[in-house]
Amino acid sequence: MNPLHISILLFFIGLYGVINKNNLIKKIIGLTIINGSTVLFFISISYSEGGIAPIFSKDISRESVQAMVNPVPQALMLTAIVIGVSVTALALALIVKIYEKYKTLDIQQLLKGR
Amino acid sequence: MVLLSSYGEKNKMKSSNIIKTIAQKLFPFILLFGIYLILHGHLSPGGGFQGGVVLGTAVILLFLSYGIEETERKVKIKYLSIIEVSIILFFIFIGVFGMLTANFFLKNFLPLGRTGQILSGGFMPLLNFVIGIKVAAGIFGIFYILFKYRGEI
Amino acid sequence: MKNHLPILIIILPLAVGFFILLFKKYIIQLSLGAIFIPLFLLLKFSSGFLDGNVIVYKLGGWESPLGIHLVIDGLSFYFSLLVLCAAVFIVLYSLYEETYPSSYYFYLLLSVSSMLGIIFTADIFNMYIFYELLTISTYLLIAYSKKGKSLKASFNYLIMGGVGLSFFLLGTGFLYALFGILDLPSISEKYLVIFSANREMILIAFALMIIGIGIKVAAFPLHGWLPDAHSLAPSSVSALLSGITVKIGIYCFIRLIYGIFGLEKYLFIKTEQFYLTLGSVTLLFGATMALAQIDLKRLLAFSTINQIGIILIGFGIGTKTGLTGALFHILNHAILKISLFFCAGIIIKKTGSRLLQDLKGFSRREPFIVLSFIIASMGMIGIPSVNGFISKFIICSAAIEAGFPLIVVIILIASVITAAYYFKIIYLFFDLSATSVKINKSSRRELASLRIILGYWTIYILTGISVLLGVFPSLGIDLLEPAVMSILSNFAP
Amino acid sequence: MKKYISILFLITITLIIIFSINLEFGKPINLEFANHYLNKGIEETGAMNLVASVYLDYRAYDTLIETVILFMAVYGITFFLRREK
Repeated sequence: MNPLHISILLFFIGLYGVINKNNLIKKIIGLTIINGSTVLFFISISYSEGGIAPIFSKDISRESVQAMVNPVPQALMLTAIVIGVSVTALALALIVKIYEKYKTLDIQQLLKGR
Repeated sequence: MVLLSSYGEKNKMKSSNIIKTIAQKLFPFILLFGIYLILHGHLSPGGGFQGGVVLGTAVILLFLSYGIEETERKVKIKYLSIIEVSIILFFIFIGVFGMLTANFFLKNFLPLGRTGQILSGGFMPLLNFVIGIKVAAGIFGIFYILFKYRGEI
Repeated sequence: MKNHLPILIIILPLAVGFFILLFKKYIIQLSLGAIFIPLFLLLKFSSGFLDGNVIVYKLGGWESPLGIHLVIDGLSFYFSLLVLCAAVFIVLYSLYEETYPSSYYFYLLLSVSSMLGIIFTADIFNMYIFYELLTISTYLLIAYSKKGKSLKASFNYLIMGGVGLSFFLLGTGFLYALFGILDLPSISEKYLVIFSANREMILIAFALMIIGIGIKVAAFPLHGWLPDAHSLAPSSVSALLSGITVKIGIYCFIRLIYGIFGLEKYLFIKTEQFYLTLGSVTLLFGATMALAQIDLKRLLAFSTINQIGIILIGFGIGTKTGLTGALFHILNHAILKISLFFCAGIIIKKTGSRLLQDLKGFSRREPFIVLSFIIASMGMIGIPSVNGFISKFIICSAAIEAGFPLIVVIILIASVITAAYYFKIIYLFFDLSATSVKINKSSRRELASLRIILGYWTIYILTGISVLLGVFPSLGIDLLEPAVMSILSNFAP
Repeated sequence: MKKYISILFLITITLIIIFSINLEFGKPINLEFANHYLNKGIEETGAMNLVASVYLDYRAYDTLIETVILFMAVYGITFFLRREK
C-alpha cells in the first residue's frame, strides 16, 4: 500500500457514500472525500524520493533543483481544491433550500414526495 | 442543526468579553499575516489563494465573536459583490492588456525584475493580489450568506 | 484580429456576463451582442476553416506543452458555430418566455462561454475546469425557478455531475502520471510509445474518463439525472441543455477517442463494439421510456436520450460516412430539439399544464405552433423531407457498409417507437372531442407584441431551417466536411 | 440487497485499479517538462516559488476560470438563499 493505492481506495469509499447514504449531507461528504482523494492522487504522483518543495530560498541553492518535485500537479490541485470548495458550498445551499421546502434530508422521502 | 436552531430562537449572538477582546486583538495580526502571504506569494510558500483564505477567516473570526449586526456595521457587505465582480473584470482586463501590449492573452507585460524581491516576477504579485481579494471575498461571502439566510431549521 | 480569434470568442461572453451583473443595464442588447460578435467573427474567418486551416493560440505565449493552447480546427469550428447559433435562438426565445433579470442572462452567457472554452481548448485539465464551470452554471439554470422539484433535479445533477467530473479528473491524473503533459496534441505524439509499456494503466485512464463523460452525455446506465434536469428547467434552459450542452460531452468523447485513445487499434477495436452496444441500448431504452411518459417535457427529455444513442452509434461505426451521419445528426437534433422545447414552452404557457392529456384540441388554438411541432417530430422520427431523416439514413447506410446490419434493424425499431410516442401527442393535438379547451387564465395579455413575435418566429425560423436542411442536405454536410477530415486525421496538425 | 451489490461492485473495481497501477511511488516518470519548469522557471517567470510560477504564469488561464467558478458559487448561494420581499 502506498498513497497512490490509498487515494484510489478513498475515491471508492467516497463513491460508496454518495451511492448508498440516504442523507443528503452525507452524500456531500462523500463527494468531498472523492475530491480529496483526487488531490491526494495528484500530489502523490508528483512525489519523488527525498524530494523537496519546488520553492527556492536563501538556504536552497540553485544546484538542489534536481531534488525538487514536479510543481505542476500542485498548481493543478490548488485549482481543483477551489473548485471542490465551490461545488460543496453550492450543494449545501441547495440542501438548505430543499430542507426549507420538504422538511427532510432523507433521499427516500424526497423521492416519494414528488 | 441543534446548535443552529437554538441560535435561531434567540436570534442574537452572545459571546463573552474574553472572546471579543482576543478576537479584536488578534484581528490585525491575522490580517497582516494574510497580506504577507499574498505579497510574498511568488517568493515563499503561500500565495493568493492561501492568503485570501486567511484574510477571509480573519473577518469570519470577527463575525463569530461580535455577532451579525455589529459586523454588518463594520464591514460594508453590500459592496462585497461589487468588489467581486469588478475584481474578476480586472483579472480579464489584465489578460486583455497583455494581449494588447505583449500580443498574447494573459502574457506578462511587466519587467521580471530581480529575483527575490517583492517587485519581481512581472505581473505575478498583481495576480496574487487579485486572487487574494477574490478568495477572501468569496470565502467570507459563502460563510456570511450561508449563515444569514440559513433558513428556518 | 484573426490571431486572437479563439480567446476573443471565449472571453467576450464571459466579460459581458460580468458586465451586465455589475451595471444591470441594457441586459438584452449586451447579451445579444456578446453572442453575435463572436458569431460574426467566426463567420468572417469561416472560409479559412472550411479549407482546413487550423488556428493555434498560445495563451501567455508559452510554447507547446508548457502552457495552455487553444485550437480551432474543423471540428471545433463546427461545434462552436452550432453553440453560438443555438445561443442566439435561446436568448431570443428567453425574451418571449419571461422578463428575466440580469442573473439569468449571466448564467446563460457563462454557460455559452464555458462551452466554447471546452470546444477550443487543447488541454485536458483546462477542459475539466471549463466543464466544471459549465456544470455549475447549469445547476443554477436548472434550479432557476427555485421550485421544490427543480431544486431536487438540480441537486441530483450536482451529485451525478460532481462524481462524473471527479472520475474525469482521476483519469486525467493517470494520464499525467504516464505522460507528464496535459496537452492533447503532445500526448498523442507520445501515445504509441507509452501505450506499449503501460497497457493496463491507459485502459483504466480511458475507462475513468469515459465513465466521467458518459455521465455527462447520459449514456444508458448513467442517465438518471437527465429526465428530471431537462424537464424541470425553464423551457429555454431545457432547449439549451438538450440541444447543445449534452453535445459538448459528445465533443469531448470525440476529442479523447480520436485524439488519444483511438490511436492504438488494439483499444479502438474493442471500443467500437462497446460504442455500438452502448448506443443501441441507450437508443432502445430512451425510446421505450419516452413511450411511457405522461409529461410533455419529460417525454422530450427521454427523446434526447434516444437520439444520443443514434449519435453514439454513428461514432461507433467510425467510418467516414458514419462520422458524417453522426455529426450531421448532432446539428439536426439540436435544431429539432430546440424547436420542440420552444413549442413545449408555448404550449405549457398557453394551457398551464405539462400533462399530455391537457393538450387535447390544441391545434384549434395555435395551428402554426402545432404545425411546427409536427414538422419537428417528423424530423425526430425520420420521415423524409425533414433533416432528421437524412442523418439517420446516412448512419444506416454507413452501418450497412461497415457490416453491421443489426444496427439498422435496431434504429428502425427505435424509429417506430419514436413514431408511436410522437403520434400520440399529435393525435391529442387534433382530438377535438374535448368540449372545453383548457385555457390558462393568466395568459399574458400584457406582453408587448414584439416579444410574442420573437417567441413565435424563432420557432418558425428553426422549422424553416430544418425543412431546408431536409431538402438540401448538402448545405449542412459541406459545413461538417472539414470536421470529419480533422477527426479522421486524428487531429494531426 | 442493493447495498451489498454496490459494495461488491465498488470493491471489485477498487481492487482491479489498485492491482493494475504499475507506477512506482516516489519515482515519477517522464519528467522532461517538469524539469523544464524547474530549471527555466526562474529565468522565464522571475518567481522563486515555482508552484506560483505554474499557477500564475504558465497556466494563468486556469486560474482565471477558477476565480470565475468561485464567484459563480458565491453568486449561486446568494441567488438560492436570498429571500425576495
